Amino acid sequence: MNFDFSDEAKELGEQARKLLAEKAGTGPARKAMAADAAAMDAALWKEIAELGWTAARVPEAHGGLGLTVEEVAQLAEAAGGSLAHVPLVSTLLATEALVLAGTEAQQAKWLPGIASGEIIACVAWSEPGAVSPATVKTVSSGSALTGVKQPVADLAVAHVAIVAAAGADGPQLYIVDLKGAQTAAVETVDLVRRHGKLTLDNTPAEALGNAGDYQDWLDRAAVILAYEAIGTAGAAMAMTVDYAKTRVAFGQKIGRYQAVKHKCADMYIKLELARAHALHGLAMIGTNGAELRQVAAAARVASLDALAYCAEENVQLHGGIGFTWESDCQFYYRRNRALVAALGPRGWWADRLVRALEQRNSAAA
Amino acid sequence: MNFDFSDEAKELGEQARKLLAEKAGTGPARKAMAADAAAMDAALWKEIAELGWTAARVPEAHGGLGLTVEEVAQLAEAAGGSLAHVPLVSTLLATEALVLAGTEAQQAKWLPGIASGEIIACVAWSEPGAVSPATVKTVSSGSALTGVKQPVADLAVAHVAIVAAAGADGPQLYIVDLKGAQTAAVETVDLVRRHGKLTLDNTPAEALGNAGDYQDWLDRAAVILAYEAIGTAGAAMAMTVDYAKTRVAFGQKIGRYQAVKHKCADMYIKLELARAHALHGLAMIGTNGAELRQVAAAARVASLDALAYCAEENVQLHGGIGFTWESDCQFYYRRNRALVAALGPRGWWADRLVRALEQRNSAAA
Amino acid sequence: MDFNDAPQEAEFRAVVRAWLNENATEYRDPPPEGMKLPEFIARSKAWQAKKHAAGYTGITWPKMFGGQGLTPMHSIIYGQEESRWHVPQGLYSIGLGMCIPTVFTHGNPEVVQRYVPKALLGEEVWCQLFSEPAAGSDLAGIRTKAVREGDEWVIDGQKVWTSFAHASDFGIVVCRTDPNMPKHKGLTMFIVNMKAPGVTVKGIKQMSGGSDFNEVFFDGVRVNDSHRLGAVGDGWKVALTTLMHERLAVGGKPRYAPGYETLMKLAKGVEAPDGSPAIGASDVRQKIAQTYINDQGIKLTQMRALSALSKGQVPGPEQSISKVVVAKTMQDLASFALDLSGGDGFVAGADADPELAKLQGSYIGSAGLRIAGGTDEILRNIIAERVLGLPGDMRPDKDTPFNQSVPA
Amino acid sequence: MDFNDAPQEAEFRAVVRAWLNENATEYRDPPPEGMKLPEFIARSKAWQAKKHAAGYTGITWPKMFGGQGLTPMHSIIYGQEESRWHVPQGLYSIGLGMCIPTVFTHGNPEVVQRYVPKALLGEEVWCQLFSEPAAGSDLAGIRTKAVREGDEWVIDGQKVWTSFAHASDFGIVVCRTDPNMPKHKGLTMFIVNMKAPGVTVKGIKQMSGGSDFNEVFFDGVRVNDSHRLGAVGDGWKVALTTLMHERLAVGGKPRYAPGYETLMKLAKGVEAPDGSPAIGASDVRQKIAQTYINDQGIKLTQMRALSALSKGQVPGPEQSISKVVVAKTMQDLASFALDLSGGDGFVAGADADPELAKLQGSYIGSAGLRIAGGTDEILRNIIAERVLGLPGDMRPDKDTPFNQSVPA
Repeated sequence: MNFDFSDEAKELGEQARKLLAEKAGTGPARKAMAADAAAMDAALWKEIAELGWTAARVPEAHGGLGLTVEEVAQLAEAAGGSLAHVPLVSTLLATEALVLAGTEAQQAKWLPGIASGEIIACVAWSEPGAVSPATVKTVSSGSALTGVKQPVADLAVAHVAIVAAAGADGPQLYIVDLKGAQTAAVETVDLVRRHGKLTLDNTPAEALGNAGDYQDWLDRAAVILAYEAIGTAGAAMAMTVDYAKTRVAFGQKIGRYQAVKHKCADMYIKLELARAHALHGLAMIGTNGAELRQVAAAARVASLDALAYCAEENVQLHGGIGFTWESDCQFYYRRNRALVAALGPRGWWADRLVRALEQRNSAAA
Repeated sequence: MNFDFSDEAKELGEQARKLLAEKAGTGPARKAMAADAAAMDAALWKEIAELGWTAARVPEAHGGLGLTVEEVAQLAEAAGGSLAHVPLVSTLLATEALVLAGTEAQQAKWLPGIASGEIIACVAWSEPGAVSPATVKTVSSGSALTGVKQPVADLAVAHVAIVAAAGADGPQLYIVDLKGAQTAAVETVDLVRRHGKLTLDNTPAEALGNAGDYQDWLDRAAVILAYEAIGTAGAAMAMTVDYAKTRVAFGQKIGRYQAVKHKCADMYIKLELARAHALHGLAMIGTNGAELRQVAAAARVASLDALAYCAEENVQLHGGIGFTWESDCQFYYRRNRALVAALGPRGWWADRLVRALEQRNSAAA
Repeated sequence: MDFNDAPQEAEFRAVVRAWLNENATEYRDPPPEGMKLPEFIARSKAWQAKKHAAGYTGITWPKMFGGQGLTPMHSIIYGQEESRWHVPQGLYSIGLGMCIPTVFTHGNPEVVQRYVPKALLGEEVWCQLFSEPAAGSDLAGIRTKAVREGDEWVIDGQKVWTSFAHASDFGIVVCRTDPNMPKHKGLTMFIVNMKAPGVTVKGIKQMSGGSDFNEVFFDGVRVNDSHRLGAVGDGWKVALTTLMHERLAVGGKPRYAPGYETLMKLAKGVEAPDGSPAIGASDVRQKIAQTYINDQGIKLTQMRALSALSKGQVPGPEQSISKVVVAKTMQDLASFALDLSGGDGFVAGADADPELAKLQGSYIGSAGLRIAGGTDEILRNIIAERVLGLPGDMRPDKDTPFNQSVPA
Repeated sequence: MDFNDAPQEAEFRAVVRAWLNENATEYRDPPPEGMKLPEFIARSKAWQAKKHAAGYTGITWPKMFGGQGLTPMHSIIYGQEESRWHVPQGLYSIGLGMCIPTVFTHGNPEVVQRYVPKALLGEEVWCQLFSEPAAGSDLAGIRTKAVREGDEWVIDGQKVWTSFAHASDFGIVVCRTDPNMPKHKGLTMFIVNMKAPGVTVKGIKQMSGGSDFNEVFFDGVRVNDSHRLGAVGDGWKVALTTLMHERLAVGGKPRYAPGYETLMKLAKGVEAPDGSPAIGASDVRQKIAQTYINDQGIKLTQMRALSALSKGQVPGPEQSISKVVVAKTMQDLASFALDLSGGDGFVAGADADPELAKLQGSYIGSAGLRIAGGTDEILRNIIAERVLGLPGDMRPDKDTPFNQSVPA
């Protein structure tokens, strides 16, 4: 039995956590929160690209390292834990779509630039009025799209967007070159990560795979984003635990009180459940396992549950100080909402999980 | 503002709690649990009847005291708290149906006997395959019913059953004289209160009101049963609190630990929410308030939540001893399931609550 | 059983209503957004003076302190009627609700004479200076010290979470006057002039972006011993009487916070996973029901308390559940509703749907509400200990001299 | 990443499987219901002897104690394969899993020689006598005393929650030998003959109606000092090594407990409030999803631990979450499913639908599972303290002589 990350993936994760502990974290996040701050930390992005993180998942034929989704997961977790102000997860999600469904020509066009860090990519499935990735009102004329995509993470710094729009067999993905595209910033609850609005008005676009590929990409995106959420939730838990070990009330460290202690234990429990399903997701992606649909949904739901709980109770267990602007609690509390919005809510994914179980049952019958 | 029980109702409740603390409680419940025990405590029933509890709600014209539903609620709570092995709540529920919807002749036929305690009544809405009071497969030929009713509380000792069956405009109530009826005992999770199966095979029956009356009776039954559940939940909470004040672990009373203390607080919170809605239900019944539908459903849901939580955590906070046969915890744990079954589950009632809110909204629009 | 006023209550309500109809007309509409503090203070003072002239201030206070000597029910009825108007609110609630009752209970006659009438009239604004960075839930952990010098006390230290400190003329402050005593025993309460040299007020920005509280720094601030409230070393007891008033004040759902109706409305316009309107989805319906049960249950619980007051009885302990239920229900509802709205629930500010923006405010605000005026954890302790009679947590520092206490 | 055996694991599995195919044929079907204890013991002894002869007992034990000297992975693989058959299980799990390792770790050579081989062969059955009525979660609160008389110790007191006490030949028992020492320091561990004069075993009937545990009374029971395990006063340390083995054993969902599949099946046959099949109702679907996430999450977490074992590493702390998740998930699922079934979920015994009867058993059994082997509360303490490094609860009696301890 070998249900664990490869040593290579662990090593890359170690490297990523180390660098981001130094160059990212809540201090830089606070600077990024300023209204006039840049939409990304360009120096950090350069360093990341030089270290080959954006190249990790790109096939060697296209200038990448040809690594597995395990490395991607390690990077996403490190990014989530450090709140790094770079479009890393967006680019990894887009890369996954290109690797999964791109034609040779599409891969050749975009992946080398992504690998080198010169091309930043984002994903744009969300639309006003859409509550889940199942709802897509943007239409395609074959070679152009019309519709509005919002909120799109990292749109302001991206060169290319992977866009969900209606296709012949249901929603599917398209590639949109953002050169000259009509974009605008949108305010969100997360004051650190920048989001935008992409207005498509007969904008040239190329189909990326088919409707089935979109569904498969959603599974992979759910697993990668589960790792980002696990990273963020883990950081919120660590912040709580640190505080509970030092803050004193009524003559003892608050970590001695069971109300505090058991909430910390519940954070850990939720995180470990999320880790179990997310790792299962990686195993299924790695082996093209038939259970990926249900496993990815479980990872998504469990990671959102862990993040919401850790983010909310982190504020709570800090007491008054945790509710101040100066406290770092708000970063996790706000990012929680960003990661819900990043791929649609708990309820939709829980339903998708049950649909997958039903399909497996009826296939078995 | 006078949102409280009348002094008269409180006085009757006081009397009831006092008598039942002496004559009922977990000791007699344990005796009643024996397979060969009687299906009710006949001596206690006689005393109850003599004290006029069964007459409370019966109009004076029919030999009763003509009291309000507030007195009924006080009696139901006392019965629930003491686990009294008598068909009191069943009879009160049936009485409410007769008072609400009975013709003068029907009332004259049944209520005097109920008031004197000579006639025991039960209610039979539940059927195999029915999950809520909305589902009724028993059919009516006008003057006779055919179908199976199960589980029916106190059927073995009852003389008359108020039965739900299909009517012209949907399910409605009927009166079935149980003399010669085909009944059998059924085992249930609750080992104290006896339940039965009533097989109706073209059995003579008289319509009791119409389909609207059935719905109105459900509201009233929900409020009365909310009080029974509040009584039972309150007894479970009291048992937990008592234990937490005396049991010692790791050198201190377990009630000092926040894990224990906060569960007790949550029991109290859930109970007070249930009390608030149940009292609101009484106010609406008393004033024929239009909001009764939503209020009764809220009382039902809140009281079931309180009971489940108190019953389950009572076992939990007792630790190993709480899981033994000798412990009294099991009475509340098992009765919890009986009171869910008594009028259909939480989910159905929560839905009914929202339907009532929607109807109010659309009426207001 | 009914929700109606008793006859004498109805009469009082009618009088109040008539007076408000006559005198509150300028407060028919909400005030313009973004009002500056000086204007808010000016409006508050004007309204307080008007109320005072008509006899609607200090409704429950003894007449000898300028009050009306009426019952809590009268005060509540006045408040209910006033809340139908957009009169300025908040500036005096802590001063008149908590500080001044402490002053007239524990102050000497000169001090009462000097401060109470002007406070009641609204001429002087008061704040309460209890919490400190290391003394939040554990209020007796106060470190701000007051050292006696002749007839005066010299105060040094820092307070925090002080509402309206920047608008206040005076405050009541608890200080440690004897660090050799156990923590609850070496405290003393004083009246302090907020404009005195050495007092510095600094706003605290909250996670929500708002700034409802302040830090207050004391640097050699001098207070005459005549401004002491209660005996030296009795500060904890005095503070408890002040806090009793707070517990009553902190309670129900904030007036404009989204409730079950918000979710009902929202769920008609968004899709469930199967594409149908979410209002038909049973998980949404269960959430609506639970929110109704919690919020409405608290309202009804408060009515139970009012009914007791109305009968001249002391309300039961049931209202102690209010805040712990309301705050978490707000957070859960907001989280659920924002989830349900997908990306639209995340888009904020000028780009947001106003209903969703309110829910975002509620999601963030509820995190603060779960803490302010007693955390969920402290409130559960209070319910378990005061209502159910369970024993208190272990308090290893209870009997140790404050300056020798080493945290466990 | 995969769930496959490493090559040497696959090889061992193949050998085991072949041996079982050859030797376990009579255990192809479940045993007849209501088997009596003597028959269960006879069947258990026969199977243990067969295993022993084939070298499948004491798989991880050192060879010098009759074990096979293999890895935990070998033991787990054997267990996985054996669990595909209905061989008798349980009689030796505490004896060989917990008692005998304590005996060979702490016993003198004669004692090891006398007891270990017969236990391994299955000829003698062992039980563990730790818990007492006043020492459950707080195991060091033991009151059963052992007083030295020459070469012997005389034991008086009561133990509780002892599995298979009625079937056991010997037990290991922790006794208080010095009440003047603080609670953890005055304890000593002994081997006791369960057939000795003065030992009385009494079954405990559970809420479920079953009787899996016993009370054991000691009335002047004599034990030779040679049967002491570890030094006098070291009983707590010795017990901790025994309990380490328990933590590993208590974990996953009971083999036949209902899970998310049960709810999926059930929900197809019952109605949602709108009359459609409940499987389409989103609250039901959310519950299915949550149950899948919890139960499957624990299985996967255990696989993470197995993977570490398979690589010869020490598993991480993550498996400590197992029981607390599994037991509450069982209770919640059973409660939800029984609710969903209306009156049918309440009808029991011969009148019940078999699936619903199983859910009823699960509803009741889960209440016990949330307690046995560490309550939810104790397990959360363990996770917070041992995994996250939070400080322990206040322990006022930790350093007090046991006989002078007054509960706070």
